Amino acid sequence: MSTTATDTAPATPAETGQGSKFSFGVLQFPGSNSDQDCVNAIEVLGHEAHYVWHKDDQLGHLDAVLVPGGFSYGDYLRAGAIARFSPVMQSLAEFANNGGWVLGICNGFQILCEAGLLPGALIRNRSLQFRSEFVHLATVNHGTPFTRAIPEGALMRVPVAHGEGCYFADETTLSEMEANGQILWQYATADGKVEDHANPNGSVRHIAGICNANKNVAALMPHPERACQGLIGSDDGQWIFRSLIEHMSAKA
Amino acid sequence: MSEPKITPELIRQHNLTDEEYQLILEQIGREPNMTELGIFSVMWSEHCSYKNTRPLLKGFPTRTPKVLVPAGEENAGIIDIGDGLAVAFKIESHNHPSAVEPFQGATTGVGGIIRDIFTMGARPICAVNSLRFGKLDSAEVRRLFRGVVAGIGHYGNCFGIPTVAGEVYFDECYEGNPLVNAFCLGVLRHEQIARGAAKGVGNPVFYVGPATGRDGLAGAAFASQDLTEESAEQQRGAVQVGDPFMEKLCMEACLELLATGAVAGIQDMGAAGLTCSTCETAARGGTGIEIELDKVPQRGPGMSPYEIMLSESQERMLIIVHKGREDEVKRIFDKWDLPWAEIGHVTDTGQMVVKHHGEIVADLPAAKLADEAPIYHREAAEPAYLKETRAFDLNSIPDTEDPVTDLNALMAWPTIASKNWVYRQYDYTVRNGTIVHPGSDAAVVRVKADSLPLLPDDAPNRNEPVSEKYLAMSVDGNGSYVYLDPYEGGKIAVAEAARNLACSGAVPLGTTDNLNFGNPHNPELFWQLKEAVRGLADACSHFEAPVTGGNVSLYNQNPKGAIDPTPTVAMVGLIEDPAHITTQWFKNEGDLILLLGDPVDKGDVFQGLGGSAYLKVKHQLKKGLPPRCDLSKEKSLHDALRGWIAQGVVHSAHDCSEGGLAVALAESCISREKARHTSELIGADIHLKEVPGSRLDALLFGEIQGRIVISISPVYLGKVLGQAEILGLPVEQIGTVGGQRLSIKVGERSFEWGLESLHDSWFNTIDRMMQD
Amino acid sequence: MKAKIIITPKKAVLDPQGKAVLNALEHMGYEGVQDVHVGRFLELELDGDRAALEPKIEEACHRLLSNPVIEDYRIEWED
Amino acid sequence: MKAKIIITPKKAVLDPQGKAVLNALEHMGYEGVQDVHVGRFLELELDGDRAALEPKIEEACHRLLSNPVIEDYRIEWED
Ligand SMILES: Nc1ncnc2c1ncn2[C@@H]1O[C@H](COP(=O)(O)OP(=O)(O)O)[C@@H](O)[C@H]1O
Ligand SMILES: [Mg+2]
Repeated sequence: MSTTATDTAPATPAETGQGSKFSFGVLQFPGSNSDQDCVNAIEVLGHEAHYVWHKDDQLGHLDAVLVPGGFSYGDYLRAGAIARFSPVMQSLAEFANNGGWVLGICNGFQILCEAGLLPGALIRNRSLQFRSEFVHLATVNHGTPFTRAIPEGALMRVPVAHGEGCYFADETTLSEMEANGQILWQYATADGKVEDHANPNGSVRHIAGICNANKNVAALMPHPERACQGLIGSDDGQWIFRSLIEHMSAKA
Repeated sequence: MSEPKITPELIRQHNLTDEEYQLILEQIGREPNMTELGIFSVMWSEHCSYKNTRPLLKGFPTRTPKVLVPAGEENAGIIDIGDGLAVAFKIESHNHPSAVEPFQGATTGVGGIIRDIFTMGARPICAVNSLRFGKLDSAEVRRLFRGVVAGIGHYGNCFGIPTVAGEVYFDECYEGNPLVNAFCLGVLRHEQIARGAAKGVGNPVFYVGPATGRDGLAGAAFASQDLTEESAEQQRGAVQVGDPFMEKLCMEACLELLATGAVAGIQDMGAAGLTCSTCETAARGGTGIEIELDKVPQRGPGMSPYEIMLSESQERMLIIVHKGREDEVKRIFDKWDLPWAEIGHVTDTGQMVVKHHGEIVADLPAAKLADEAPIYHREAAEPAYLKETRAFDLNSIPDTEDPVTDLNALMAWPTIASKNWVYRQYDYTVRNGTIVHPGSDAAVVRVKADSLPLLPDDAPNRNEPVSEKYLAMSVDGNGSYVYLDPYEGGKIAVAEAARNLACSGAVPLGTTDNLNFGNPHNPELFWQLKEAVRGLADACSHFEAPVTGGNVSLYNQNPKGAIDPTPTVAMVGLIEDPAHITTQWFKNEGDLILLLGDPVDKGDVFQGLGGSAYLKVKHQLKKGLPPRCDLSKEKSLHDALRGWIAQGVVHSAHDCSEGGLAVALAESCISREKARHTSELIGADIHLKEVPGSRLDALLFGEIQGRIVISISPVYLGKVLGQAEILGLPVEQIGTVGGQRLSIKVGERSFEWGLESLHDSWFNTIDRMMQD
Repeated sequence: MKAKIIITPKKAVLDPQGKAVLNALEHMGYEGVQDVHVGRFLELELDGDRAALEPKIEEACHRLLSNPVIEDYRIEWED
Repeated sequence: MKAKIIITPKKAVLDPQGKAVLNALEHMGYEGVQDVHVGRFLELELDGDRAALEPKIEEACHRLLSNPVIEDYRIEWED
């Protein structure tokens, strides 16, 4: 029962006839720290990125929104727990419900789960330590706006940097997600095997990233935005942003 | 709430001598009250006044045309990196707090040094750390190690600064007294340099950041009974807890405020918090300052003036604002939801005046407090132990019979083993600037437009493109060498840092150092300090790497005695062209391996074994003469290497340090980490000539200085050897890259190591030891 | 008045901290410990009418203080 | 038998977590909350003689489970 995102995804502002340069919003919470990296990545790809302050509530003019990594509100209580109540998150829920494209990265993933825009939750790494290292990502479903440009079978080498990246959802939810093609990326070894050894945090089913049932909201723990230039170690992360741009162009 | 009477006992508890107390009486012409005594005691502590080390530090080279702000003038020195850009960097210790509470001690150490950097108006872009612990087989040492690393990680990760390099040594001399030195580097435009001076009489003084609590009061070693009614525990003060989230906001707000031009002066509240920041800014501004403590945000009720003035609560800043522009402070700090308070103003009296409940509780001459602390020329005497360690005869130990086992043991020795257990807990990719990650000789980061602090909205250069810059950094300091020969050891610490930079392709810009030593009242320990500083100074001059600042941490001892004298040296260098960035691992099958520098010292074939890792691991000895350091040879070696790198010849460069040539070769084969559990291993076939009179252990594991292993494409061999001959540099082809083994032939003898097992013992030893 | 809130991981959720503490205790020779669960403890100092506060604090627990996907909570009141 | 251990930051020690939760509750419009302290909760499932276990668990709290430099703990027993 797999449908491609292009069939199901509702209209976005990009459809209303903007040029081919897309405008990305990058949310800024107190404690966000990969916000600059997101802007940097989008600019490397030749598109526009704008910061959106957590007290703002205007997102309508944007083509897509990135929820960046960091430690919003110090990650006190639970990662992402406090950020989800900021004004911009109310608007983001609306934006997403209207079919806007949203990509959460690291802390952004945690926030989107806390906000209920994505299923499941992220808990402490099983090592109980922060993990900073490059990992390989295998793409599970190539048929979404976030994965369509990723070459079939290609592994992406991208860094992780998190202390609470262990994805959890109950079995029922997981089966549903699997059936819907909502599991987008899994941790893999250098030769593409999805197995425990490759998993930096203990996530169930080695999940690194997922999307919602509508396939317009996705998130992952690794940092594709920190892997968009060979000079800093890898440009594999570009594939995710390219997917979205390609998808938005096709819709435009 | 009456203040206690000043008694000799109280004076002693404040670590002030009778002479110092007399000097206080002379300076202020009356008896100080309790608060004033506290203020003097912290301002005249070694930490703030450098009273024991100032005369020594004068020997450091501090100026070159590139130095924009020299050492000692502000919170950190600043160096020009061209195109209107500059870097601010500094190292600082948090040894004692980390011994008490490793996690919080380390976090607050990182927080403190980051504040020093953004106080200069710079945006911090990376952090580095230098750590020393006792031996890892002790559970207590593991607890400290685990806590410190987690703390450094926590602060940097949350703040959002990549921790890109560092070093860790384990030696029993650090048992009970770990060293935690944290370094931070920031970047800014020349016109963005901020000053910590209270300028402009009448200008308001703001306090920004979280409320003041009784944090860190224990440092003042004070226990008076009737100061407050609180519990004894609270009087002693609480361990400082770092809040990286708060500091991140504080930095963003400060940089935003600095961009408005409303700031006349800015100073962080570090050691001795409000005391130090008020009197230092007044002293620098040639002004006075008056503050009202009732306006200072306080975490609990009933804090005394003494406590408020001496609190070391973290993440607080003092900002002097041009009169009439107060609203900008309020607007920006409200935007970031940060507490602020206007607590006083700049005066023309030269006095630091502190009021509480309408009464003056301190009225002291600011400049005298800040700049006229007593200076001591301590007595120095060559330590007696040196006679014995120097007399050690290497002939008394047999040569190695089993280099295969010995190299395995060295690779698995925690000081040499990979520190991935450490840096995998540090976010080193945030800010999209890290080009060479931890794991090579030096880290390399780039400076790009978003590395810089904000510009004012109307700045003419606001939309000008920024040309990317590449900075390399390394921190080094082998305490055993310094213990065995403080002067040579000091030189080597600097030479090794410079060599690591050269291996990455960088030219040194400047140095910052942390002097971790024992009690300066002990003439032998002071001699160590004096000699080491002389060595550091000579070497820094030689490499044209001026000292831009640093930190002194004395009284590092455990019940068994002082730590090995440990200056840690962090050096920063510049790489002009990203194509020149070089890493330490072998890359291509068929590349030739060259050794730059002599395999052994022909004059003294044992040289390099004294003080070596090999001697410690195999013979449990910390003895002998450590290696000599020939500064001019080193310098020409680095210059030549950079020349070859610039010509595009060099595929890898790795210096020989702990463990000597064999360890350097092994690391070049196995240290390339591609991803989690994915290292790239590549073999090497080495053939070394036997040196007459030399021994195998000296050749393989000796640590003589000035040696670098490089790999090049075969087509360049003639070119390199030819140029080396012209330069008079010893360079030899010693092997080729390739295969799945490391094989070393020495004359007729041949030794082999499988890469998998070499890698396993090097890469996983610390991880395995920490699994408990 | 105080509300003491104890938040624990749901049974089905991995509790690596509990495991780590259990191992450490065993390692250090403490016997008799069968299992360990690690959670969070929050103490709220409150002012006002308890009857009015109770439903609010319940709500806060559900919305903010705990994450129902992975955690259970319980509240103890103290005057 | 269960030992429930509640570990809280010492009074004089900064509790940034508590502050953050307090601010969040205020922002969300929950009134009447004066202060928040955030600590840890441990539940030990035990087997054996309580009198013998008590001093051991006390010791474990001091040595391992809490950090006496910055935290206080208390133990509640349940049969
Ligand atoms: N505490 C640490 N934090 C970050 N990186 C570290 C730490 N300790 C060691 N490293 C990294 O591991 C590598 C090897 O360190 P070291 O053995 O000290 O190198 P060298 O002998 O060349 O100075 C370097 O890249 C260094 O930056
Ligand atoms: Mg090196």
